[in-house]
Amino acid sequence: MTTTIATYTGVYGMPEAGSAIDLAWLIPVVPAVSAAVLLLIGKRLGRYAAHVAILAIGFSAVASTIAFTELLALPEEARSVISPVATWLEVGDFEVAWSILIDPLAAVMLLLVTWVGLLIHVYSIGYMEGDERYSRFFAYLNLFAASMLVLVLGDSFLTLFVGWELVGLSSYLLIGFWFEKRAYATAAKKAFVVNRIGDVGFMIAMFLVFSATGSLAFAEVLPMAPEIASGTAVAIGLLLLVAAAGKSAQIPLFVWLPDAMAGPTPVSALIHAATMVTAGVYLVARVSPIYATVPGVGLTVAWIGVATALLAALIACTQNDIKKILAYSTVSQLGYMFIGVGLGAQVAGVFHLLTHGFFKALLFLAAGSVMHAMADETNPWKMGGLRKVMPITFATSLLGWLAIAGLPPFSGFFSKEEILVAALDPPGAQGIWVIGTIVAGLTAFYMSRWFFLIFLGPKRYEQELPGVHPHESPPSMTLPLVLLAVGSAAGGLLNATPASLLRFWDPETSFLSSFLAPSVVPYYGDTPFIPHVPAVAIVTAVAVAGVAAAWALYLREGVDHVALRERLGGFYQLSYQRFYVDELYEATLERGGRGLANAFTTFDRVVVDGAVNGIGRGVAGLATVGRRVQTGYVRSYALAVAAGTVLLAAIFLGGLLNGQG
Amino acid sequence: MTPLLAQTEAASGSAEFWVFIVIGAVALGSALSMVLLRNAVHAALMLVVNFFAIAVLYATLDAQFLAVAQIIVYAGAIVVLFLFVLMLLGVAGDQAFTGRIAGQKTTAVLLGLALFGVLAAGVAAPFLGEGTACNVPVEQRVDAEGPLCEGLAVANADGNVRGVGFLIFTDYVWPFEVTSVLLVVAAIGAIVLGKRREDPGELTDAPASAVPALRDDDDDEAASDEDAAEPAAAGASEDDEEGTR
Amino acid sequence: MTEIPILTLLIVIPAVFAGLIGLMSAESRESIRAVALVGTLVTFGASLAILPGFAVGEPGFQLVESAPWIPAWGVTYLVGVDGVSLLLVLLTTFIMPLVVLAAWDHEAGAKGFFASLLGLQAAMVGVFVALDLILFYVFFEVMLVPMYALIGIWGGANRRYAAVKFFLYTLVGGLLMLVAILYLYFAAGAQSFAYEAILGVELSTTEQTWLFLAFFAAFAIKVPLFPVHTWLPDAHTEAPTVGSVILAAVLLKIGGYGFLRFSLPYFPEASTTLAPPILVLAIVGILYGALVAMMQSDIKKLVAYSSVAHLGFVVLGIFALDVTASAGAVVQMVNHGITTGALFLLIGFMYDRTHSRVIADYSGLMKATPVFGGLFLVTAMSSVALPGLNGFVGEFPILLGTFQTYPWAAIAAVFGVILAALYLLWAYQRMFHGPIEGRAEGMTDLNAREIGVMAPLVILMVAIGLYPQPLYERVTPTVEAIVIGVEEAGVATEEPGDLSVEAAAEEDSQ
Amino acid sequence: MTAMAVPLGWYLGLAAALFVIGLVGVLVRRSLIVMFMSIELMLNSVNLTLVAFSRFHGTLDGQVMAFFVMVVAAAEVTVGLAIIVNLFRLKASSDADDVDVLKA
Repeated sequence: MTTTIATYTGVYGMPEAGSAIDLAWLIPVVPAVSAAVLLLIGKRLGRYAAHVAILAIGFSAVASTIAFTELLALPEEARSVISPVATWLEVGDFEVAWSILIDPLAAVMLLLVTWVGLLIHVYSIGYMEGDERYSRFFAYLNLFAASMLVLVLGDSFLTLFVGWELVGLSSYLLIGFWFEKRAYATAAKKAFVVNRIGDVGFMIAMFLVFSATGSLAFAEVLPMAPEIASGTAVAIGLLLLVAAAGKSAQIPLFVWLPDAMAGPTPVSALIHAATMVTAGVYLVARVSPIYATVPGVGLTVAWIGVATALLAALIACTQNDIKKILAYSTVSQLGYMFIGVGLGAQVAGVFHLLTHGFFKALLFLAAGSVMHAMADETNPWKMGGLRKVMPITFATSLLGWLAIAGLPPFSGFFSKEEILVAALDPPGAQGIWVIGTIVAGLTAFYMSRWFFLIFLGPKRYEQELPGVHPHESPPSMTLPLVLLAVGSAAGGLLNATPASLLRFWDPETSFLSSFLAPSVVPYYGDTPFIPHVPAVAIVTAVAVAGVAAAWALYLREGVDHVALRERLGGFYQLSYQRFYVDELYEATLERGGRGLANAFTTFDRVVVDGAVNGIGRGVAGLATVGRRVQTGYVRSYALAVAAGTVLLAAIFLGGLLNGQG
Repeated sequence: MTPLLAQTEAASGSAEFWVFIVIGAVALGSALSMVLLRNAVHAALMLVVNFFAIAVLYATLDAQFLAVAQIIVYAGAIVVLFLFVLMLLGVAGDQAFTGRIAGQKTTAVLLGLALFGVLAAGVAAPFLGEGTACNVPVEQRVDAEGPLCEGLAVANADGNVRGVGFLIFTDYVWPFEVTSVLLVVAAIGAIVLGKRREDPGELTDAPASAVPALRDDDDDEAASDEDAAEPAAAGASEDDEEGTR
Repeated sequence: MTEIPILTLLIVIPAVFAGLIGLMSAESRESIRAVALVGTLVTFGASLAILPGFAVGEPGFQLVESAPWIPAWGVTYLVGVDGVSLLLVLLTTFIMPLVVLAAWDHEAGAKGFFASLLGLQAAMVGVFVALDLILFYVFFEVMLVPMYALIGIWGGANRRYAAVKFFLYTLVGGLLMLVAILYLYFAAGAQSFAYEAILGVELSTTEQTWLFLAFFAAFAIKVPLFPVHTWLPDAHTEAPTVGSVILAAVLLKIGGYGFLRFSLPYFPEASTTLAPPILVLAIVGILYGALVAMMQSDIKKLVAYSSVAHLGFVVLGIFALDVTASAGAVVQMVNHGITTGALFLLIGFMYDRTHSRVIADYSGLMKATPVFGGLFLVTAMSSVALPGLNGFVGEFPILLGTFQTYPWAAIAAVFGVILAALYLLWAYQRMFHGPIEGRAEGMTDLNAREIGVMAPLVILMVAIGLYPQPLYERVTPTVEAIVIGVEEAGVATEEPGDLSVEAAAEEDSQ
Repeated sequence: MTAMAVPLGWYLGLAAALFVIGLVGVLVRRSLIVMFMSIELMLNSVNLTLVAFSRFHGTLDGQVMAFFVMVVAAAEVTVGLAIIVNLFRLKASSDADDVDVLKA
């Protein structure tokens, strides 16, 4: 039985003048302006560049919070507000304007982006200290924040798309920030191009939406969603899935995220954990009315999500790079969010998005702090026993680890359970619940491996190595860690009912569900929790088992890892080599593309140009034939004259004869 | 029967016919032999015979003035000039027929035959001379009032020369004057061309020695023809680049 | 404003200044280039003076000036502008001062060089404003001479081959067009060559098709469309920087302009029936151009092939016979002028310093010359049609509009967007990223003059990207009149698989 | 003399034959002088036709024409032979095929 809470009203009101919502267009503009300023005169600001950037993002954070409170004050059904700023494109019957849409979904995303962004800006002061392009880093961070805010506040597919591509640009700039190393530059290009492939899906979807509804603005398109022909709706849904897969690194297009670790760690934390990668999830949630009309497509989204989650989790178990492990973990957790939004449990998806934002950013920053202390060492096998040396990082990472492992009462448990519970009812989704549970176990395993190898266990690093002076990071780095740790721990309360932790899912009372209701269309409905207590128990048990397995393997002495690897043999290699996905793409797309390009280039040079020059040579050839007639001998000329005479005589005579005859 | 055949039986009786047949054959024979004889001098002599034959034909055609003119101008002057040049250049030697241009001979002969075919068809055409008095069978040429086709009788009434002279100095006086100018120009031209160049070097690319003693033997200019190109007279190959091109 | 023959002034001023330079002594290089700069600035000023007099919503021709030229044949000196040609004229007069500034240090034969530049400008403006077919044809051919000189005399290594190829290609196209013009002249009763006089003439479909193909030959070569494009890479690699900028910014637009001005209005049925094959050619141009660009080792050739791809989008927009697409096509023509012009200017600055255009010779330019790297990135992003910059506001309406009438064409073309990102970023990465090596060592960053040249272009890129309305307001009425003209006259273009639920107001009654 | 004992056609036929022989002579023989003679022969055959027509028409115009032809022929021969002599000076041969300077 599916119960829908507050139905999707599709009513979009106007903000009253002067309110924070009305001035909401400043939220993205201020960081954009500050980015421009930093780019132009950043060098002269030196250290103060960071402060300018932090001020800008701080303003956006405060403004977002005020807007959030104002939105809360509004009555529940009037919470979708559009404030137009200026017309942008008006061509023939196609018309799009720059305007801001603030509704519960956008407000929640605003808070995540701005506050996590602020924390990471602060964190970057310490992390990026001494970098020769210090000011440019903060300029790019602000540019990213501005783009993400444009994406979140976009009121139409097109304005969202503008943010979508600008976010791709800023991630290109940030991944390739240390472009001196060719590998990092290639990673940046790879990210941009793979995003671009997703964007093509987005554009075609926009064409379909426009030709079906005559407009691209959400306010007009979403209420008309049920009227769109189902064939078109399916196409739009799938194409948007391609777009989301490109941006949120799902199965076919996830290859760029692990390479994106080439960027500085704060970038990985902000962009590749908390904000940008969640854009795909936000998009699917935002367009839920369209997905509601074709649940089948939602199921495909969910299956893509769970498949990605499983694949990424398997790969993460054997990686020997603390950032790569986190990267694959992000891909995996994004898979979870896709399950949520795919199965119509958008609230669960967004909830996991928020909690993931907290604990994944925390883990990345912790990894950054560890690398900062260990001269950018990323191999966990060269660390260990950092518990005593870096207490704050250890404590905060502990909370982060518990949250992501999905152990109660931390935030990860609540959000992951909600998603898995949502997978119980919809037809054909039970399989997803099973795989989801396995992935939960795997997640617990590799995250515990990550945590144990770095912080617990024997010291596996030499003291005297140059630059290796494990010590606690400066307060500017540890303060964000602590705040994020609080978020990871308490995040669960966002959607937990105050009544009792066990009955923690009561749609009416839990804060997030009721708050997000007006802007999403949950088509499979949120089933009450009670009948699923056993399911939740199983998942938690599997998670605990994962932790235990990691403990057994990595903390107990005398475990011969080398022998273990032989026994695992093929599986180990398969997972370690990332299922050879990169090599597959390399062989097919790159080599194929390059081959085709070469073929066309030679075709162009040989055939097309050949034809042109051929004509030239042809005419020249004709000339030489003509030349040969001039033999130079007077008698051959005489012969020609004679032949002419005979011809003329014949013609003349013929004329006379049949004239007379 | 075509008019042509009709005319032959009718005319066979008269003396003119026999003259025509004999002289015609002589003319053709001499023409053919002129073309075929290897030795240029023999050819020239054959030409003379041809001219005489034609002169006789003029006479039979009541063109006595022309007949005489023919003998004086053509046979007398032009052929003699030919012989003179032949002797001067000493090229009377029999020349090989094989020209350098492939297929020239056969095409030439074919073309000749084709042309003859066309002309003959034209000449034999029935309409030629239709309706004029002379083109009828002999017996119809004389009717009641007297001979219709009186040929040149009237024109030559007081002699062919007087008739021709009268005509020249009345209707054709302008062409007459122009041709006289032409003759003068031709003469001057021949003299200029014939004159010896001051510096034969830059003109001739044949070695001075190869040029026969054309020059006046009194001036001994040193024909310092430095670029002693190989003698051009030798059968140069088809596409050889001539001397100082 | 119409008393002052402003359009004629736009043609005459550059010509007069060219003559002036012609009279000056060859040594005084400084004064020559100063006169050239003044000439181009005065023309630009005059062209801005058109704007107030130009009624925005008006689709027809404005500021029309006419004077008898060869009355015997009915040839009149007739000039006028409408929404489309206004933009292109402004683009020409806007680019020229920047071009002269960019060629500031040009030594060899400065007198001839700057004189040809100004002569070229006069001819280019002439082409866009001419409303008499013969006048148009004259300017169309006259324009070749200075361009031929620019490439042929001041060009690169085998400039002669490139110059001759460019000249012959366009000439052949032009001649075919001339035949068609004459046929039209006689079909319209041999009174006059004026644009309107010939507009209403009745033509059978076969006549239309043949005439359309003749005009198509001339304009397809100019665009350049796929099979006849090979002159462009040669012309660009051999042309001096300035020649390339003008070639890319203005000369390539004459093809697109010609389609909109002559092909569509004169031969509606032929345009409608022949649209699908031309769309296929455009798509091939887009994908083929991009793929071939990827493999180029010479950055200028890469940008030349990218022009083939970009203008493939323009032709796609024009022959989609949809108002949004065609308006987008016109704006994209202007954008391409700005963006590719800027790219060539940057390559020119680089070439002035290191005399090499081979991508592999450079590495780490972003570190060695940050300003140059930054500007190149912004221009590259505009070329790759990143939203927020001018490339996008041109390309998106084209694709959107094309999707309404020929969905298959739009879907096929949209993949060009990926290839565009691929080849440009790959080149950018090889030249700008990585450690400083090869010719990047010791390369000085852009000086004030060069930044001064680039500044207006970059500002324009961002301004058009954020607020393109001033352009669209003027273009849409004219383009709408043309497209609706084609639809009404042509066989009703049936809606291929119309997806719209409520009629997407295709034939909104204007 | 009886008028036209021999029909006009025959004279024309003879002239045609002579003309053709002259033509072939020009084309076949390599010696310039023989070629020249063949040209003279061709001219004569034309004269013969003129005279034949003159009698046929009963007017003397034909003969005057023939006369002028003769004059021109004379002029032509003088200049022609002068050229041949010059040519010989140049090439030491009077063979037409040696003169191919104009070969393209």
